[in-house]
Amino acid sequence: MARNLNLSQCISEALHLEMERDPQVLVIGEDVGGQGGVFGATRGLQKKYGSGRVLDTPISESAITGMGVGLALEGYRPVLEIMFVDFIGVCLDQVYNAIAKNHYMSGGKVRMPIVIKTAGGCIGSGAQHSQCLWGLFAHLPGLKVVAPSNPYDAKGLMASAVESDDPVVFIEHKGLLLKRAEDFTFGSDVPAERYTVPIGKANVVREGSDLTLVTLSGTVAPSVTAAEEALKKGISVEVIDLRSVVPLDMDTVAASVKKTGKILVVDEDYLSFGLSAEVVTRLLERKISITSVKRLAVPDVPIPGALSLEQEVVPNERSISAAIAETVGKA
Amino acid sequence: MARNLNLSQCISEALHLEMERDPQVLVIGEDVGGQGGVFGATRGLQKKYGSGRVLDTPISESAITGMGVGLALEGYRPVLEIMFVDFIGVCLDQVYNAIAKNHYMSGGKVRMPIVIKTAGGCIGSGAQHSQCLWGLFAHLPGLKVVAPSNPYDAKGLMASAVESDDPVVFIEHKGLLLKRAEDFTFGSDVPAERYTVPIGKANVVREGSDLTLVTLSGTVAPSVTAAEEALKKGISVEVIDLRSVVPLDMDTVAASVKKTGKILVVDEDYLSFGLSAEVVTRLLERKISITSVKRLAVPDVPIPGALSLEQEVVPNERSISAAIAETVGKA
Amino acid sequence: MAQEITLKDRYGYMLWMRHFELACLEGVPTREIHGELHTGVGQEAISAGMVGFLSKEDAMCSTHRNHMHAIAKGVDLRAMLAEIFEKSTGICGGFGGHMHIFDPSLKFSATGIVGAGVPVALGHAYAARLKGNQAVAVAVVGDGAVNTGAFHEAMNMAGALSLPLVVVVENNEWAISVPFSASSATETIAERAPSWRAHGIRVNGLDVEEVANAFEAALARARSGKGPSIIEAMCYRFRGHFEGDADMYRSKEEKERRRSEDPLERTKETLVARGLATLEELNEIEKSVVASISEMLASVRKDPSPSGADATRYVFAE
Amino acid sequence: MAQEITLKDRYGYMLWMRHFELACLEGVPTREIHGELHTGVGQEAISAGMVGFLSKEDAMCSTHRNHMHAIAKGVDLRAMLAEIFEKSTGICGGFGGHMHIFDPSLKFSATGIVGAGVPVALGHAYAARLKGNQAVAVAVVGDGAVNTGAFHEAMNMAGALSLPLVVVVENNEWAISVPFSASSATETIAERAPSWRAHGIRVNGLDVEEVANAFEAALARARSGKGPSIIEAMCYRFRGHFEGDADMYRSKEEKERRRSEDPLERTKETLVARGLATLEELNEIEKSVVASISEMLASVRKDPSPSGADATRYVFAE
Ligand SMILES: Cc1ncc(C[n+]2csc(CCOP(=O)(O)OP(=O)(O)O)c2C)c(N)n1
Ligand SMILES: Cc1ncc(C[n+]2csc(CCOP(=O)(O)OP(=O)(O)O)c2C)c(N)n1
Ligand SMILES: [Mg+2]
Ligand SMILES: [Mg+2]
Repeated sequence: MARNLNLSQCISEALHLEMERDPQVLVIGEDVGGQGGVFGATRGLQKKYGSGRVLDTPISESAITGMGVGLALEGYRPVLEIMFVDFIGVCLDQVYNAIAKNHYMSGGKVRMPIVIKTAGGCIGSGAQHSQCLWGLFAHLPGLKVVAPSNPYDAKGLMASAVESDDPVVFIEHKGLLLKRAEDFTFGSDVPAERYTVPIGKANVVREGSDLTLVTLSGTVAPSVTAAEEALKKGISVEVIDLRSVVPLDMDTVAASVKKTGKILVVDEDYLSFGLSAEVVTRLLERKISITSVKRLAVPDVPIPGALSLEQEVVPNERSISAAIAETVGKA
Repeated sequence: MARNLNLSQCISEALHLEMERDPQVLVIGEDVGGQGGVFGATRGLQKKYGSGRVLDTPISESAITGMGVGLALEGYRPVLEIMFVDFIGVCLDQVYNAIAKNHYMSGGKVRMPIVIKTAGGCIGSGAQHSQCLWGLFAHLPGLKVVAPSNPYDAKGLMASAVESDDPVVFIEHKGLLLKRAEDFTFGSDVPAERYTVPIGKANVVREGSDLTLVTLSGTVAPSVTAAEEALKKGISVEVIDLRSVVPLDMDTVAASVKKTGKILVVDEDYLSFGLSAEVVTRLLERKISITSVKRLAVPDVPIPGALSLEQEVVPNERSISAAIAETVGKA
Repeated sequence: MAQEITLKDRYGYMLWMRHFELACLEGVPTREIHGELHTGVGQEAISAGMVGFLSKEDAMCSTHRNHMHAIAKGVDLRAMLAEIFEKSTGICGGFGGHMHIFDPSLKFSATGIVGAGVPVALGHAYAARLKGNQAVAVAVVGDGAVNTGAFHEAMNMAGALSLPLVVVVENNEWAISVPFSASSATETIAERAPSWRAHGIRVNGLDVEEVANAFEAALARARSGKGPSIIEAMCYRFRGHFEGDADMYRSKEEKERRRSEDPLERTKETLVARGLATLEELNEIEKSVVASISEMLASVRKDPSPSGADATRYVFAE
Repeated sequence: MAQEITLKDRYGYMLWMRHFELACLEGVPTREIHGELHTGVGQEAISAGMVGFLSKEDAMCSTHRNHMHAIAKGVDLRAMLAEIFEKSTGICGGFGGHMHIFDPSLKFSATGIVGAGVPVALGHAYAARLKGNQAVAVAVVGDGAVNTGAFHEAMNMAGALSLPLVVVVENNEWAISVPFSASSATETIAERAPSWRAHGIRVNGLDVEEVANAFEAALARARSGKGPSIIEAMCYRFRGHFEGDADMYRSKEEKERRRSEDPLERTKETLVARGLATLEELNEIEKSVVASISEMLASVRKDPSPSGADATRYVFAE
């Protein structure tokens, strides 16, 4: 049976199912228990599974992530919540020097089946509360990096993340977390039972022949809308939702660009040294011929406070439409 | 008068000159005072300028970087030492959420003339003591990112970093810090007086016509040697030392690739979502035609402990030579 | 300086603070403020207790809940209101937003990262040492911030170097939904002070005089080279953590009971009881504050939004 | 368990520890060990004092200076030596190196990031709570680690949840070149314990019995649900911070004086003075330890290096 669910409901449902399935699954973080998460994405878990398995912590992210390491070494599968991805700077050490590397440093002896669950993306609130940062995690070896665009995927990807023996950074877009179920144009029909969406497999959300638009997370929906608009102008846009930055499903992207010859990467993260250049370069390494390339991302500036400034730098339907037109040479 | 100096002597000389020139310059970090730095790169400073301006701190990187912010707000120009760049994970928050953004968030009202001085690169010691991470900083807006390849540049770039009104992450390669003056094949003739090397201007270390090899820091010297070897096989390699990752001097790179048509990026940092893809993509965006592209970097694995493993993943003369041959199609 | 500030003055500041916050609330349903908004309603006595002791040379580092601290430091209200309402006339030109109030002329700054302001204050305190002046650095934080690593690192260095750092902890007993009692190893924050060679005191943060006295003493200690202090001021946040917070983690009973202990009412009663003012007089003051702020808000609302064309400025200074 | 370990046994462990470190030193000039090497020579009494109290269920999280802690926990010496000598037979197949000794079967791990092991130990301690068993998590750190944010965050949570965490601080009075006295706000580390609702005790870390007694008491406290402890064991690092450290920050006089207080000599004298062993007997034990380790080293040296082809394995489990 499929129901109309929003993203936070899906995340919490996935966690319920994982905690039920596997007693080793724990949820640890600020406000995840009594409150059920500041976005409600862990609602009901503490009531059902107790305050041992669903632990509200002090504001101590180094302790949260570090204890995740110890718990993983004890055979648990901790889901660690860092409320906003912006706060990762206080505890990145445990994430990239321990969680990401312990499997390797131990010569495969230990595993770190840890989910770093966090909220990213811009919904206002300025430079320290609006970042995506998946490009940062992706640069650091040993981490899988997932960012779903819709409730269906969120539930299935979270199930995959929790059952993965690898560390997964799971970035939920705040805008999507706050979006009502009925406002999702795709992926809000969600089965009640457990299912998985594999990590590393992109989703062709919309087929097209003139241009490949690669994106993920919060910019998938506006990209689809922009693609619909573009069609009215005779431009057929294929929209690919990457679902994860690591692994990066270049097979799907390459197949599309082979067809269209044109690539536009729409990325709500910072432009440089991130996702967009990696996608483009891997296409080149695969010797895919590209006739037009464009990147639309936050232009290497912090996210400003005022809406009038924010709209200028964060990709949205308007700027995506403009970028589509530019990429196909109809700007 | 030019003397034969090694890299750590040049750094400390630059800091001596800056501290003399500007009483607002401070040096703060672990072991920078009494010991003069674990690599000697701050030697003599505390003796000359006192323990007020050259402060030995506890192992408290969040305090070090945070106090740098406060000191910058008071009009000082702090040089903050994070002993190894690998340790940045414990204090990245202050670096990217405050130091990098305060100028922007304040609407230009405050400046953050801070140097984050740190050692990077591999000289053994495994996954937590061998990283470069310039790709990580470069992804985060508001930071300049510098990594010199030789004593002359180190001295001039440090002077520029200290006098810059922007935050600069200054990454000294450990291998270079330990290299003897006489072992440098270029850049060890160093004037005694103060001079600057501008941040953002790449250096064509060696001219060539068949292939553009772009690199920086510790891999410049082996690249030059590999280029010399390649010439014996009739391959003429132009070697560009970027000197800084942000700003990225694409004018110099583009001019070269226009000539050679082939690009090889050699990067001791991790391969993906970093420097190499950014260089390649910016060339494409400039519509430079590229007939061959290759990236040689740490293949998205942590740096292993044993030398036999390390040599496999960290670019060296042998692997650079192989990459050159591959890029020109003579592998 | 402090002598000039009477209890009635402090009550006046509390009124400004309360009504400033209420003015901000108006921007939420209208989406004039499109991001999070954290107000300090109910915690006015702490900020009002800090008024009058600090000069321009003294620094203050604040938090996500910073408006009232900024008022205490003397930050221009209109420029701050304009920043919060996302106007180009804002104190940061609209680039910062409500969590990022910067006034370098007053050495006031704020951060949205819990705990991150304390090391910044440490830097100011170290600057005072270098300059050899009498300046003090004040960090204001919530109870939740005490459990961050940054707090410990900064306090330890301040203690080791005996720096002029005063940390005012607004202990409103909650860090979002997590109660203080569940997150602190100790029953009070003040008792932790000796582990950083600091002086620690817990005060009633609803009592503006108690706060003022503790603050004055801590500043004197700092200025005389005796090192850091922690003032733990007990209080209660009257509203949700941010506007829009359903605030289900605090019982209705608790909220009603605690909100009934209003620091403004308390101060008013004291003033009247001591014969320092009449009720009418105080109501008149309130009326005039309300009128001024409402005028200020109306004027701010007419200001332009920042121009999108400027959005890529100020990344680098050069 | 502890009852079975005699002082003579502990002396034997100290010998194994000392000579293990000396064997490691042999790999430095030969470049068999091509990175940094940190040894614990001079600090043996602390690790030897921990021997015998821990089961496989108890965890230990260690540091850059971890060899002797690993020996105390029972990690296989040969596999550890092979790891340090960068051999494929190493306990981590050569992937870790000397700062990254992992033995999951004994719940032993180490990190090269100062302070970072304490939150990991917190996780083990929380696992004990979840499992409801009697396990304890031990974190061993240096004096420098106490000033890191990670230490504070982990200790606070351990205190707040009353978890079975025992932190052994090897206070050798130096963090590389920075003296403990200049970096700590308090004169001792032990006195800070109450601020995390922990028990704190300072012991003479050259006295293996004093360490053993304190450790046993702290474990009992932890196992009975009374919460965390900090044991501050005073000691001195006999060699440079790492091999190659010029170690000019410590005066020659200091180094000579402190090195003359050798915990091995001390224990030996006690054993003889108490009539628990003769000098000859103890010298015989030492000879046999030296022979065993030298044999082990010779054998390890014949092991192969890891194959470069494997260098890209183990990034992901799947
Ligand atoms: C490092 C960090 N972790 C988490 C958050 C999210 N957050 C913002 S405010 C807050 C609660 C702060 O509690 P407290 O310090 O008591 O201040 P109060 O809100 O009660 O005034 C949290 C968890 C953050 N901003 N920074
Ligand atoms: C977070 C961090 N900062 C700095 C370092 C560099 N470093 C390695 S060991 C060390 C000194 C440690 O001192 P202490 O904790 O007293 O241990 P000891 O070496 O004396 O045994 C430092 C500064 C590090 N590894 N991690
Ligand atoms: Mg609070
Ligand atoms: Mg030490």
